[in-house]
Amino acid sequence: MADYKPTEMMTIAAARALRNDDVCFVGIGQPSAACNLARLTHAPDIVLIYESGTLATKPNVLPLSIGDGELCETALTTVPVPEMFRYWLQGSRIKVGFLGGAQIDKFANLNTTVVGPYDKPKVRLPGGGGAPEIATSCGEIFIIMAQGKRSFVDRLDFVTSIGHVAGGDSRARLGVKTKGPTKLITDLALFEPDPETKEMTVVSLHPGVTRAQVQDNTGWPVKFAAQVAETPPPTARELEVLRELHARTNRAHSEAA
Amino acid sequence: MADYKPTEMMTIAAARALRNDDVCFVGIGQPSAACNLARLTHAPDIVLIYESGTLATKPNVLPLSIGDGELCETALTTVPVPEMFRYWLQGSRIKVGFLGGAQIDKFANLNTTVVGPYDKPKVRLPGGGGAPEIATSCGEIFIIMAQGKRSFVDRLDFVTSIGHVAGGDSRARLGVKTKGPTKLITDLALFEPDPETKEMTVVSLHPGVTRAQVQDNTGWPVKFAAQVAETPPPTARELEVLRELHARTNRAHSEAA
Amino acid sequence: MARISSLSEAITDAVRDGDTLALEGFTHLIPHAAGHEIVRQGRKGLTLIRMTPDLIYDQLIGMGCASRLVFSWGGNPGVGSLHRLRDAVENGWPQKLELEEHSHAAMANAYEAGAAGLPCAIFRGYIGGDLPKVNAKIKRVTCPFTGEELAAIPAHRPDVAVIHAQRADRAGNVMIEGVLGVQKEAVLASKRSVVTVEEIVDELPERSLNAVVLPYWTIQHVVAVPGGAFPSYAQGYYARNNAFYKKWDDIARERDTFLAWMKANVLEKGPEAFAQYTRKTRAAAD
Amino acid sequence: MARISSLSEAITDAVRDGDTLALEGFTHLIPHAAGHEIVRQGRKGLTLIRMTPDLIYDQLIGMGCASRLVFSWGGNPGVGSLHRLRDAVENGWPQKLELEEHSHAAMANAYEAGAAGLPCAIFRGYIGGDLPKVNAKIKRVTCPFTGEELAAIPAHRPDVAVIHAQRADRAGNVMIEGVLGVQKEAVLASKRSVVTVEEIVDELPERSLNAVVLPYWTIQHVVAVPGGAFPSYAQGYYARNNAFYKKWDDIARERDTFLAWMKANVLEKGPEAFAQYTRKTRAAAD
Repeated sequence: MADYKPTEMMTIAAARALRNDDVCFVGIGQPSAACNLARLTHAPDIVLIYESGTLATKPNVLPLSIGDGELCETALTTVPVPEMFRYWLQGSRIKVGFLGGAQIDKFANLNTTVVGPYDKPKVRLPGGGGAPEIATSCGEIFIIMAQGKRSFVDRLDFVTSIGHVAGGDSRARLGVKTKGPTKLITDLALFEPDPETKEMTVVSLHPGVTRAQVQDNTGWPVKFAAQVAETPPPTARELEVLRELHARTNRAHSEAA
Repeated sequence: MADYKPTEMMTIAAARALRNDDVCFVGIGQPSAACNLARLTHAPDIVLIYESGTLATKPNVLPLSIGDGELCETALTTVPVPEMFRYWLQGSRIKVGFLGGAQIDKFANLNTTVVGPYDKPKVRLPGGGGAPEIATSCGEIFIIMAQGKRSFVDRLDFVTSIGHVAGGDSRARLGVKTKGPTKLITDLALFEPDPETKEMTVVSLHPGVTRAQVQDNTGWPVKFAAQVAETPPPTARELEVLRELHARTNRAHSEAA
Repeated sequence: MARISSLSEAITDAVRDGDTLALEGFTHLIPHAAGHEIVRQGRKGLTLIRMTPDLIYDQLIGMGCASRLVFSWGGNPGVGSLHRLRDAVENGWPQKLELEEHSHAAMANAYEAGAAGLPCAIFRGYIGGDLPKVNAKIKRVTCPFTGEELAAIPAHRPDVAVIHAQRADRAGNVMIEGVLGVQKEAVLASKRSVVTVEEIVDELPERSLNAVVLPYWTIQHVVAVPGGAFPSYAQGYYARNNAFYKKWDDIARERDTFLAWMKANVLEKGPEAFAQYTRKTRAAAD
Repeated sequence: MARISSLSEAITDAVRDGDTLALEGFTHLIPHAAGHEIVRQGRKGLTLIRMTPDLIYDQLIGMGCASRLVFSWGGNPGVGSLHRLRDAVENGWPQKLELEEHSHAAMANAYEAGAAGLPCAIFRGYIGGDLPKVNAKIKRVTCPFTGEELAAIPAHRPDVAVIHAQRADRAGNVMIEGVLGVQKEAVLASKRSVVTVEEIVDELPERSLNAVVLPYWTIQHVVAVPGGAFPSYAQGYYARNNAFYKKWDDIARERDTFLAWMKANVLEKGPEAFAQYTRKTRAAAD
């Protein structure tokens, strides 16, 4: 088995969750790496949409920002941002949306706004961006986040975007018809919502990861599924494509300032 | 003085009312002829917009329809129709709108919907099209209509688009901030609203036209301004440009079916 | 997901009796060939939506396909009346036609809201006129910030949109240029869609980074029907046949001349009859 | 009516102390040179609107030009925090910064409504999260047809919009290509506007019948500032300088390094300093 980093396992596990006929709303960073890895491996026809308006883009290097020229040049076309949010996101034309955040709770609600009180923040984070409506308008949501007790918390300081709210049918009772977070992919494990309670539940541990390790990096008592699988390790091909993608990207982004 | 038809006088009088810095929402037929005549004579920089989305178009021949290819090919650019009605018309970016109709009343309200009752029409007309919002969103409205007792009526069968409503400040009381009809140009005369009552009032008679002729072709007792001018007759240049425009247009529109 | 289909397959699959149907095209790119196929397949009880119903709707109405029309301007542009539309409204021939009448602004906003997945559209309109008295779907909403009363109308959400465009690629991505009308909105607002095109090409031309493209996953059927917009036009392929529009006034004025024309030119023909009208004419073509 | 101006004239005329100002650009075409001129002219008390405040807003905030920020995502994309923004919010340096915080969907809709002359926008959003608890401008409107509760927000109507674009012609018609963002909406929603461009040309290229063009009569000032988007980019002219975005993290982290950089690169320079960054690179340029 090849040697690999936990974040590589995380990206690869996320990529595997994508299907060839998905239409994805892609965020910068891990989601972008996962979506493009999927496109370069098992899902060549996957449709990637970035909120800058680029439809069906096929970047050769990962964008640093959500609107790099690379995205526009390789897109089917680029639409204005109001159209993106009206016709494409709100119009229910996106199957999978990706989110991450500074904090997540056990129902996969997310905080990307502040640490501490809103009016007197300890850390002022960038804010929600597209997340509040991505969370409710996409068919389903995949979340990618590295685990840690400061980010996997019992109680969010601020709910920027909803996951399964307070669990059970509380999301549906808000009138939201989409599925919400169906997968939470971390550097340690893969979580899916319990069918009844909607609590995010470990369904697969990455190779070599123990239940104790997951618990030590989570701020609530972790629930494990009746059957917990072991995530298949990265294949040589997956690692090769991912590393080439990152290498190309790093070369491109460090060209003369 | 050159020999000319009353409809030529009407078109020319309408063209003269336009200024070089106007931005006009142009309808098919007489308004289109008048606007393009203005553009080809004293107002070369006038901006003509057709509701098909063509911005700042400079057609060489008059379009038969509101969206002939000629309009698009000679435009600065062409926008989608929803944008046309949202950003350009509702966005208050049009200074002058042109309207006509099957029936008009003394306050320049217009009917282009039905003759007879709506549910059992004697004549079903094409309908309002853009008129209801053109009438209220453009800075001011010019109306071009040939006079006759069947069209200049005491009471409209249906109010498709408003002019000065019931006169006085009744238009403003509806919350409408634009001026409404400031000119009514007919084949006999030029009308403008009385500053107080807003009743359309004859301010100029076309050469050779009598007050009695105007009254005979109007279904309400016509009001004449204290000073009624005589419309200057068409100049040779105006007639030449207008006739060439119509001749080019007729040649273009009768090409093989 | 777009499928490259024959016109007959596409209409059979997508258009059903009783459907709410939008054949859009604002003067440009009106899907005449697809409309003819609907007539040939004898659809009944359709609700027809369109900003500017013109010849093709005159034909569908005159052939008894439609029971309801949602529209804002129904005429033969620059020529006059639609005689079959008038005959249906004024005399109930060949059947009664119920009208739901709007302004252009309302129709454009209703398509836009449909494409945007909203239940309604709001706009500044319908002030003072009589249309709200005869159309119960025109309501008012109050702006919660300024107190201004705005017009509200339900979004258009047709069962099917049918449009014509210049080109598609083999995956079914459709590119539209020129007078765009509300076609993109109509397709995005509809449950199903049929797009006829002048040609299917290996690669869409690289005209603009912001070209108007309907991606394949927003469309059900793509059908190559060269000339399929005639007597409307396809920018870059052929011009509007204004002479035919004038001629239609005579054809459609009387029931018998109308029926004879429909028999000879629609019922006894197929979509291939349109091919004679196409020819690339201008730069827009590539 | 557009006037071809120098940058200094344009900012002097269009931007006043206390104005509500939108310098827009969604990664692409961010008007950095114009932002620097605002800093040099020492504007105070500005309300800054922007979906994605990034380096240029970090600079305006750090130099004390702004008292209020209306935004949806404030970070250095792909890099991390905006340290000057955080310092203002967390520590009130160099002055307090009031926040009005939205989602992207809300901001995009607010610009769209502003361009459309509406007092408010409605959309399906802000469901279940905490933003409506901290932003009193988020209200609800009920659809009169379905009863669905939709989010409502006031339209953006800035005093001034400042954008950068590829080209203008001599009349002042401005053409934009590539990632379009909300720039067209921002200009149409604003009372006044300044557009800096890479170049002023005799004729806009005939790229598309549906090119994105802001006509001259919707704009106040057009200014040629080659390279004026750096370190953002101008599609067809120069690429985004991602390395500079990374470097900014170090420059802006501490107050003194920030002030030293601003002194050397903004206060002691003029718009001509941007010219070194422009070079036509790609097909889009023609």
